[in-house]
Amino acid sequence: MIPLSWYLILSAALFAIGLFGVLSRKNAIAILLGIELMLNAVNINLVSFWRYNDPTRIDGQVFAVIVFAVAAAEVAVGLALVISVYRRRNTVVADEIDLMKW
Amino acid sequence: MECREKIMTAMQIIFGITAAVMVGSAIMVVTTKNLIHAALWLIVTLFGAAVLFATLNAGFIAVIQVVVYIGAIAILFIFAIMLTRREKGDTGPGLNRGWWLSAVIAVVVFGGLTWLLQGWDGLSKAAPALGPSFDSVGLLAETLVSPEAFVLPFEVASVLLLAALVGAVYIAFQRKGEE
Amino acid sequence: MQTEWMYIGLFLVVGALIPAAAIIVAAILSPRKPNPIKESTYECGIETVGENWVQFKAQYYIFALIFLVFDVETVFLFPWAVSLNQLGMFAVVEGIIFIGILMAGLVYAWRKGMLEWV
Amino acid sequence: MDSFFSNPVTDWLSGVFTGWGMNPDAAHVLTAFIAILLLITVVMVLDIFLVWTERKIVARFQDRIGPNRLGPFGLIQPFADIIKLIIKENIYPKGVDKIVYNLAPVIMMMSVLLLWAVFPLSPILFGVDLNVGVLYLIGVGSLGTLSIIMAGWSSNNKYALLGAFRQVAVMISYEIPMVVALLIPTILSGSMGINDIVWAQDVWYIVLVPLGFILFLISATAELGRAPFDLTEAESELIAGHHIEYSGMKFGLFYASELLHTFTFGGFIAAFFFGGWRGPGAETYPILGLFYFLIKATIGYWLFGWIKYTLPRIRIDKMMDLNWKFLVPFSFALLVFVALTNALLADFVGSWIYWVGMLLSNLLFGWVTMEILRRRARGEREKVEGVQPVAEGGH
Repeated sequence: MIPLSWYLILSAALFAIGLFGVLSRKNAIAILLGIELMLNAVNINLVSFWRYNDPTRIDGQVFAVIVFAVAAAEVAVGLALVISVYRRRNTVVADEIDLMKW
Repeated sequence: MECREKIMTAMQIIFGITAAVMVGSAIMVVTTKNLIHAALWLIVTLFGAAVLFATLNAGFIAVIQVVVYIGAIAILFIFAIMLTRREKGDTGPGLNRGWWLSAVIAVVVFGGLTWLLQGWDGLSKAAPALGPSFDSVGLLAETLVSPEAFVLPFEVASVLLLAALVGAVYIAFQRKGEE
Repeated sequence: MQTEWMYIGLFLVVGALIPAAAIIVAAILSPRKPNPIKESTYECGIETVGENWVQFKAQYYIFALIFLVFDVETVFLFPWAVSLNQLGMFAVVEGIIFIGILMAGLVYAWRKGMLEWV
Repeated sequence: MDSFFSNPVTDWLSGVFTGWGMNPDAAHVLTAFIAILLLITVVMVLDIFLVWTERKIVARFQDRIGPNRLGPFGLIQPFADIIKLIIKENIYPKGVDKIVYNLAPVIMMMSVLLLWAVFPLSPILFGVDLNVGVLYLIGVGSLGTLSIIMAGWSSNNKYALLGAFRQVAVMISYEIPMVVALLIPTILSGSMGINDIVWAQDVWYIVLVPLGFILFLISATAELGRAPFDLTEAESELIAGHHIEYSGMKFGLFYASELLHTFTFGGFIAAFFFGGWRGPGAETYPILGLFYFLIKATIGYWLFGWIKYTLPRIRIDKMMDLNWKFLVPFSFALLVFVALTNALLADFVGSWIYWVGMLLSNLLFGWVTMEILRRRARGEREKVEGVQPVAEGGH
């Protein structure tokens, strides 16, 4: 059997890679790609905890389903914002979108 | 009994391959310059996650992963990339100046998480065996809809989706006379 | 359960290998004599003008977005449909509320004229 | 229940492999591998004959004879086509993204072949009895969508990209009514497994929910990208859509996968609405079930062909209007209605009252919808006619 730790370490690795993407990418859409990786790491954790604790209690899977809904909502709104900004300022580089900075 | 253990080894091999592919493609997602390629690598990672869900006996989640992430979210990403690009390929570096700092932070986070996990005694626990009649889909269905369990999150999810739909459509919609 | 998914995985591998083999066999057997005219992008016989990268309109994104929301909704509706027979009328009412809330989103988009393709 | 992967034959075969000193698990995997290879080979051969059938059908619809030179009734023609496709030059147009460009047709074909993993051929002959079979169908379909985007983007051609995007926009839009149409058999049978749905059909679902069948037929046609929804084949505007730059075997794969996809969907129509392999004596003699199923699947396939060669192509904005302003609201209303009637008639499940009640309520729903549409059409016609005298004055 695969030990629980394998799943957890893999998901930690995915989370870290996603975090790196969020912090270091210039393009706003690429940042959202990184966030997707992080959300997936969360889902892997949820489902593996469900499987390794008490499979008759399905809560872990329900949480994962809710995470799907949240991820979809996040992507929809996030990308809509990027497109809207692109239309007004003609850029998707996060550093240049500094209207709210001051 | 011996036969059972061999299946487990097969599972471990599958897990190993999937994990390697996932980590590799995830690194490609955050480093590739070409955004379409990044999105395609993300799809590979997401597919790997679907495989992992299948190894965890969560067939429903695995299929949903493909339907929602690959079938809808990835396509939305590709559409958005197409909408915000005027020439093929990215110009200039894809990473910002402080990328090495982000790399250090990511490594620290990964190290910290593994270090935390190491001290936890639930880690080596074996997964409980599932009976042949165990039906996680039916169980999930009943739990999600039944009045004693998750009926409120079920309805709240629809409100969340409604809010996302209205908000995103309002933001992205190009009103007449604009540009 | 796991063995079923293993079969699916095996199916996926074989199903990818056979078309790939077809392409590889064709690539080995076929001649290859490239020249610039042959390799130019096809555009009804005229020379390609401008970038190959065209700007798309936001309408594609709007439809993909509405699709995404409804696609996620199916995640919830399939368990609902499966458990409908056991839970009876309560679940039906629940589903009606769920679908009703989402239909409000569609009606909003419709009224705002966002469902027009042109 | 047996499946395609573990039945007496495969058990015997893996027994033979074990007898040769192979470890039992490896023998099992090898047997499954052989079974899959066999199934896919049969499917591919079927696909070759579908090319012939398609050409014959279109010829008959257009008052021609179709292939008739090579062999009896031109039956050898598709093999000649294959040889031609194999030895055609392997062209990479300028600026293509080679890996993605080659991967797209493979994923396309794979997405169609994967559907056969859950195909319920007969009571004892099916692929994997997944308990999420219906969702699996949708998930695999989304891989097809992905391959279209990949093909269009990697070709480095404006028209390919535009065609691919239009096609994808249409496919994802029509996926919603299709999903809802699939939810209806799920509600009636209480399961997402395709085999369970077939077993639950004591009365064919086309009798219980004819509107669901029509909904599935329309949305599946769009999902398959066939006329009247074959935007990408609008030669005058988009040339050939996502596969403009493809030639030789790669184009052949796109073409073959379209035909096979159509036949597969004919089979799923049979499984969801025509009772699958069910028929007199099918449960005792499974081979009879296979026979029934293939007949029903062929009828489904022919139905798609009939639609394709009869109706003219619809413009994309009309298509989007049809989907978002009619099919989506209609499908959700139908879903709610079916769920409601099903719950109201729950006490009579299995008796004729349930069947007649479902059928009558469905017909009532269809009638009300038609009436609303007729009223609206009449209103719009009056609006147009009110303006007409001005136009006529010009003559």
